Amino acid sequence: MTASLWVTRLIAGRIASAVFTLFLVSLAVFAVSLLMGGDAAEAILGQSATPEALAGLRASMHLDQPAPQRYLGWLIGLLHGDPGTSLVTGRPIGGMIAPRLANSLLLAGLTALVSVPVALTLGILAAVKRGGTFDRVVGIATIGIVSVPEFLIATVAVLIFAVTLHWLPALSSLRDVDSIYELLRVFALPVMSLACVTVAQMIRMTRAAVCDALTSSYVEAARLKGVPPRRLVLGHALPNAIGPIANAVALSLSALLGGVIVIEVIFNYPGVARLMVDAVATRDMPLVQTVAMIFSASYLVLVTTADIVAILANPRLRHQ
Amino acid sequence: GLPVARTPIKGGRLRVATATSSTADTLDPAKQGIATDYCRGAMFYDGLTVIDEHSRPQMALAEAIETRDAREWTIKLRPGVRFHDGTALTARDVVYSLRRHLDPAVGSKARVFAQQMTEVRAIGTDQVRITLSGPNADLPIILAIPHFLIVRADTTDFRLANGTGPFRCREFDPGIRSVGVRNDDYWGTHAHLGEVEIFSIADDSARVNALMSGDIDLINEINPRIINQLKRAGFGVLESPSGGYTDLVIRVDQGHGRHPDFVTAMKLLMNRETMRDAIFRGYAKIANDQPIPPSSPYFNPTVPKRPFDPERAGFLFRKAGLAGATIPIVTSTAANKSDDIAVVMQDAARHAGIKFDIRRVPADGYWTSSWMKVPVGFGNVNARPTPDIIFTQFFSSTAPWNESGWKDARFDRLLLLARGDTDESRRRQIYGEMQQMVHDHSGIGIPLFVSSLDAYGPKVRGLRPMPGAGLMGYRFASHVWLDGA
Amino acid sequence: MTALVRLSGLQIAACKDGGVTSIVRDIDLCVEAGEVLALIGESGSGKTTIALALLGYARPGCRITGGEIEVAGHRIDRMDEAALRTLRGRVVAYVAQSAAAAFNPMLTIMRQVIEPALVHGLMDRAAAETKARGLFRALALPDPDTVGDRYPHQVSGGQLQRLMAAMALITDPALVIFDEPTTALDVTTQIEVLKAFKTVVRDLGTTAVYVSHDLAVVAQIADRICVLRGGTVQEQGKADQILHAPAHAYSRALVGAAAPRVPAEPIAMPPPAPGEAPLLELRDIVAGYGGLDANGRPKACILDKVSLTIRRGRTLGVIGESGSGKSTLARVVAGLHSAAQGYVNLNGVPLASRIADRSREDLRRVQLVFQNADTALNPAMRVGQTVGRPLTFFHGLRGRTRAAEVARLFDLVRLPAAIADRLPGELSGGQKQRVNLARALAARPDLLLCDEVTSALDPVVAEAVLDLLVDLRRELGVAYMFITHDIERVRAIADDVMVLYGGCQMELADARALGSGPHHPYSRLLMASVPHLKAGWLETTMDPFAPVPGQAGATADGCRFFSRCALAMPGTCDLVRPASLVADDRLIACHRELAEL
Amino acid sequence: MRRPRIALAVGATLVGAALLSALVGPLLAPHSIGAVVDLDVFSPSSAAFPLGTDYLGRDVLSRVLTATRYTVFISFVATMIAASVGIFFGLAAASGSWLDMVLSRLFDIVIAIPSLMFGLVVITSLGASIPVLIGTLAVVYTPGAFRTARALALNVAALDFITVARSRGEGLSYIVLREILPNLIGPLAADFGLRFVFVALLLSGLSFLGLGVQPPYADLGALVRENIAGLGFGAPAVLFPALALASLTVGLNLTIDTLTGGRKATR
Ligand SMILES: Nc1ncnc2c1ncn2[C@@H]1O[C@H](COP(=O)(O)OP(=O)(O)OP(=O)(O)O)[C@@H](O)[C@H]1O
Ligand SMILES: Nc1ncnc2c1ncn2[C@@H]1O[C@H](COP(=O)(O)OP(=O)(O)OP(=O)(O)O)[C@@H](O)[C@H]1O
Ligand SMILES: [Mg+2]
Ligand SMILES: [Mg+2]
Repeated sequence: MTASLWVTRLIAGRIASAVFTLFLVSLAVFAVSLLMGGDAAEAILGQSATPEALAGLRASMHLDQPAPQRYLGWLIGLLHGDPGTSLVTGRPIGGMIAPRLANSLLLAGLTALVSVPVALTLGILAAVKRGGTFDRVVGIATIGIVSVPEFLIATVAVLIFAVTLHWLPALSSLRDVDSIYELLRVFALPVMSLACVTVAQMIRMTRAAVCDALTSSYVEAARLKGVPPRRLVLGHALPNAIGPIANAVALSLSALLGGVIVIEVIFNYPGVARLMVDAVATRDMPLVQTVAMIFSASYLVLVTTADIVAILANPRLRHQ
Repeated sequence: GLPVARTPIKGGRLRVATATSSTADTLDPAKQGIATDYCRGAMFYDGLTVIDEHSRPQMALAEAIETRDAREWTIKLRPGVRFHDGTALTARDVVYSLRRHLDPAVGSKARVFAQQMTEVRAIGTDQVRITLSGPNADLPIILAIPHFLIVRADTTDFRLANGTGPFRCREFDPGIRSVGVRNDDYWGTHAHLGEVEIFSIADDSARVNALMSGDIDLINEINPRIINQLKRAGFGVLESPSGGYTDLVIRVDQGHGRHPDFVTAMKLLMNRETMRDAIFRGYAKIANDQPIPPSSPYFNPTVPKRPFDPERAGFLFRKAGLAGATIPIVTSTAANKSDDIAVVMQDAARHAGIKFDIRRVPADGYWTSSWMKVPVGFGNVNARPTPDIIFTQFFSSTAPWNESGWKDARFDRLLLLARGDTDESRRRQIYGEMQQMVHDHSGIGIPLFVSSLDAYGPKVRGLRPMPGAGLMGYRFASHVWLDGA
Repeated sequence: MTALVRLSGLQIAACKDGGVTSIVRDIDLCVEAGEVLALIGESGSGKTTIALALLGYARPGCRITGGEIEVAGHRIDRMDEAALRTLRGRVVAYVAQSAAAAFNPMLTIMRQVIEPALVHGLMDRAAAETKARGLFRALALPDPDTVGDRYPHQVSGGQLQRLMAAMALITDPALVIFDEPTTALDVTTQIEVLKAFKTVVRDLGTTAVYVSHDLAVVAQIADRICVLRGGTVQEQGKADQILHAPAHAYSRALVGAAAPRVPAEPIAMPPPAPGEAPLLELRDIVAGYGGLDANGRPKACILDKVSLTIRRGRTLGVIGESGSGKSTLARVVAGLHSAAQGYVNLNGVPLASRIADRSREDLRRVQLVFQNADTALNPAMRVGQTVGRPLTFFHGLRGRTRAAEVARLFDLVRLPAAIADRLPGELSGGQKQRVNLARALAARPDLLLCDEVTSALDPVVAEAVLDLLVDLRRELGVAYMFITHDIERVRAIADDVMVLYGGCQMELADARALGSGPHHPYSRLLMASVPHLKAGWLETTMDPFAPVPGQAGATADGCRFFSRCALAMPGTCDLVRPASLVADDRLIACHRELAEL
Repeated sequence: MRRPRIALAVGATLVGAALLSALVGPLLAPHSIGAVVDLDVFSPSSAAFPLGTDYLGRDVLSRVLTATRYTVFISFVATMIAASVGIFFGLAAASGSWLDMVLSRLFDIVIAIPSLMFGLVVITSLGASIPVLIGTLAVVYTPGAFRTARALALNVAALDFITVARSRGEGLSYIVLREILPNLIGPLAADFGLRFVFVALLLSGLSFLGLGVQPPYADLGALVRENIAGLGFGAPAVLFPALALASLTVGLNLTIDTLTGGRKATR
């Protein structure tokens, strides 16, 4: 079998398994949503739910259909690219999600743009100076930062940069952005807060991967060739750490898409995480399911991408 | 000093952040449920009547409302009113707007009120006849509740609002934001503001920080602890004393609540002063386990104040055979500050020889799965414009939200009597007696009437407290202006 | 002539847990320009440590604590890291023990080979690449123009070792250090690599330090030999003198271990009862990796119709070069790998092909002993525990009885009982291999599958382990399948020998008959490849890999050895699989007549 | 070497202080944890209230002392469960292909179910109690531990001594627990340290949802959260719980790092 065909097969296999997982996830999410108790009708009526009002509203939302039928309807729609309409707003779900997803991707993308280089630089430096003061300081600082709750980091940042200094806006509404400068101003605080959360883990994992590579015998051999330290790290150790680093970055980024609810709330940023919370609160199940699918799809896309990067970066796998 | 604008300035854009909003945000008056919805409703729609600062109904889209027996009402519509799309307001629109609440598929929150209206009928294009199932002198006030805002006939799509209100809806994105622009063809007093943007920031401190950083102009539901800080920094605080309360709900039809001594003892455990000072920092009025606030004309001052008396409570618990027992109490952030109220009571309970086991449950689903279902829990009631409404909804035997399950035939009779009576002094007397009954017998403990607290930026002018709710009873947009300075 | 390399009073110590232990003491050495000095000694004697000191390098945890190091006029012991960097790879170059580990798997070979020239700014890329290709040619590497574009895993171990030498030589260093460059290779590959090294060293006039534990190898290449033991020099002298008239007792032991072994006395076993099935019988085993094709053969077919029998208490030696399928054979028997075709009988009863389907009793009877004791012992488990586990697992022993049995086993493999509390990391290579053996014996097996159990050991220790195996066989009556690429070892221990090439059985013969009578051409090649303890042997022996001119590859159905066979008959051998010629004590798969072989 | 010893001393001191406070802290608390003792709120440090008072006028010192017990105890047990389950299955997955397939899918699904939904389901079906809380935290963090352990074990599972054990016919649990696990103690301990941090933080997140420690008690993260309004005027009520949490987690990780000889892979 030719190398490229083999790699194509390998990658196709990964993708197929991701798609299968996605299907299982849809089943699981639906099952969990049944267990959750309450439905959209109850959520809409809230304090004013009376039995006959409930029954009427349920009928009008087709909530009186049996669960498997609702699931199948939703799944078939999804396969045709139509996730259906929201029970609560009556709007098409695709249209509700699309702009929010774009927002979330923008925020996650900017955060990645900031945190990945920072994390890689610090992680690599710590690995190079492992055991030294710099390494220890980075190690303690990263643990210190992750153990501060993110809402505290975000609030402190707002208090300093928005309330006291008036340098940056406290909110990150997207509408008034018309220049790169504005964009930077608007995103500075949320990106900084998010980066604090993600950077720590990436630093630790990068450091571990580079450390592994640096203690290998090919690095020792390169050192005995007279290769200078910088080249030793960048030219010899780093290529071998790409796989684990890609994995670390993927995991951190997937956390960014799904786990930023606090940041979205504090900076009033309209992303998918808030949509998800809303959808769960209002028991808007088609919306919940679709957003959950997007979360797990993005998780799987990232993890699978990391796998594929690792495969492509490794000549051993590339030219089996 | 700085020149202070005495006369309102036209134009400008006001940015408002409320505490809650979600994809369930709606422009359908029937479905409105949170402050953000009510604010939007008040901007884009009008009701037939509106409640003024003395809790009296004033005519809005109705020019006159007449009745002889408080049962059959004739409403004459104001001429020359136009919807935002340019069509004229007719009786058909009013009939549609009132009758749609009866359709369960609409999911109206005012269905119980609409069900009183056995007939709603257009008489020509400018008159509507409403027939009630029984006499109710409060109909003009009922018509003022936000769910009865008037929409154009046959409207089913509420993606944008087509009302008659002082603002037109330019943008509405549920859970994100809405924008209203001034309606220059408005039939009544024109608003000052050119534009209002409403969105929400759920996090309390983020909301305050956004205000203090100058990003927004007006916020609601502020934490009373930061009022001094806000004032020092030059921000305004609007306190609106209201009849809203968070109440301890003891089911008298199940568990320990069946024992009247237990109920009384629980009420005696409420250290109302501490609650007022510690939890609300003074921005609340002490209440007396009945729902009519002192600001109401029907308030009965002769009901004896219930003291904080852990000793007597302890005696009553022992009498009920509960010495040393552990009482589970369900709280939730859904019932505003119920956690803190429960904690303060919990501390007092130790002195009464009883243990409270506080079970905090998620706000999500609280109203359907916990409220009125657990033996001891909490409820949260917004101010209601009339005693009739609050007694009907929360205390009569057939009330949909009879929180404590307390039923009293005499109370029900008195309610009907007062409702059909147009004589104010007789009503005051009847309502007074009903307050005493609730205080004595129902399973509801009302510690405090809580003030709404809003805060606003240095440029915002024209805010004043209105009864019932903060943000000027949700109608700030029609009154506020921005100082151009 | 002045010495190019001078070591005097070299001391190197390891710092561990606060304590300092001396690794190497009072080393005085010198190497003249153009001379090859061999450092020889058992594993752990400090050879690598001294070699690295010549680069001014001490492995992490170790420190050069005293002495003078001078190379080409540079006082290495006085230089700082930056100065050393300009020296390493340019003045002194190093060829590591395991080239497979020393090449970065992510970079192409050419990039790594020319790197020393580039980092020292000696030439530009194009010039370096041209020079590298010249070296590839000089080192007799196949495809010298394109081999540089491959990645390390795409070339064989022997080729990598030569590529590593090219990398060392590209800067024309004053001194090259070869650290056991052939130890990890099989005999045929070893010859090839040795030849290439010798040619280059001679042609370039390179000064070299050659580290090895194999005297026979050293005899081919060294001018002078230095014998080390326990971190001190035992004896130094001209190669001839050490090889033929060793003065020190340890040197004599080394020379003795390298001499050809007398075949073991055959062990008298009771003759098999009539009708008694052989202990192990394999019939037409086909095994490999990847899915099966339409004919039920694996995509990568590693074993092709292999049949053998081992009787109770007998030893079958399996030999063949690397990749010939020896380990796969052992794995099939052990149930770690399922055969695609054929069957395995134990005592005449078919064995299930997978472990999960085998009875515990069947598992007990067949025990596998791995080649590399380093990886075969759990580094986190005390060795007493390791040996005790089969006792519990198969025989239900616990507590004191188990401890007693463990002590007996340690005694059996000549290990002190006190060792039971140690972790594998605290044992020497030979000790580890004995533990490995003790664990297999603990099961009280009928058959031991020994997969290259002595390859990783130095000759003195390997001798001891072999002796032990012979003793055990006599004492316990176990049967062995003894897998190795070293034909000398097989001769010493086996009753029968099977020669594998490319997964096909080339010859099956009585061990004592090896070296006399007809043999398969491949068997002859193997026997000829064993280095002799005699200078100049390398020059006289044939090149095992040189394809016979004009002979291309065979078809899939042809003889696997076709392209390397001097006796091949094109038109027959490349097209048809040979049948076995049967003589009284041997089976030979060849198209030639017995008389021709 | 001197530095690791200092690090170990600092780490052990911090962990020791947290443990001590978890064990006897509530006994040392000068005030009852739920009692409103100050008319003012968010008051600064004073002789009567060394760490000031909180948003209701309760003594912060008493609350921090008690909260430490919950954070330490709950996070530790939950992390322990998550780590044990995740590690066992991670190691098991690394030694069997179909098992790997099944377990990987299963844990992918657990990751995919939004934790908000999951939390709600748990509360509605099981109610809120400390065992349920611990279980929930454990479930949320098991997949991560699984992934880490699996990645680490894949390297070990390929080694010969595992093959030796398998060829002996050893069962899965012996191979996982006795052969693979002891070789991964270092990196797994480092992973445990980091996971402990995440668990401690999620704990406060869940208490927001109603699943957490029930009033008047709280965990450290919840103390930070409920007093966040005091941040604007630097109230000790928000600073000290945050500090206590950070020093606990930093101390734990410092100890683990130095004991296991440096931070190795935490993949
Ligand atoms: N980092 C270290 N810390 C402590 N001891 C070490 C270290 N590295 C090597 N040693 C010890 O130093 C001694 C010499 O090791 P060295 O590698 O030089 O031996 P060698 O002769 O090259 O052996 P081999 O033939 O196995 O390669 C050995 O006993 C070894 O255990
Ligand atoms: N898992 C595997 N997948 C594919 N091919 C394999 C696998 N394991 C081994 N092989 C191939 O099978 C062939 C025979 O391998 P085996 O390990 O049996 O050889 P060997 O004779 O033991 O060699 P050595 O002396 O190097 O140990 C080799 O070419 C090897 O590359
Ligand atoms: Mg060595
Ligand atoms: Mg092998």
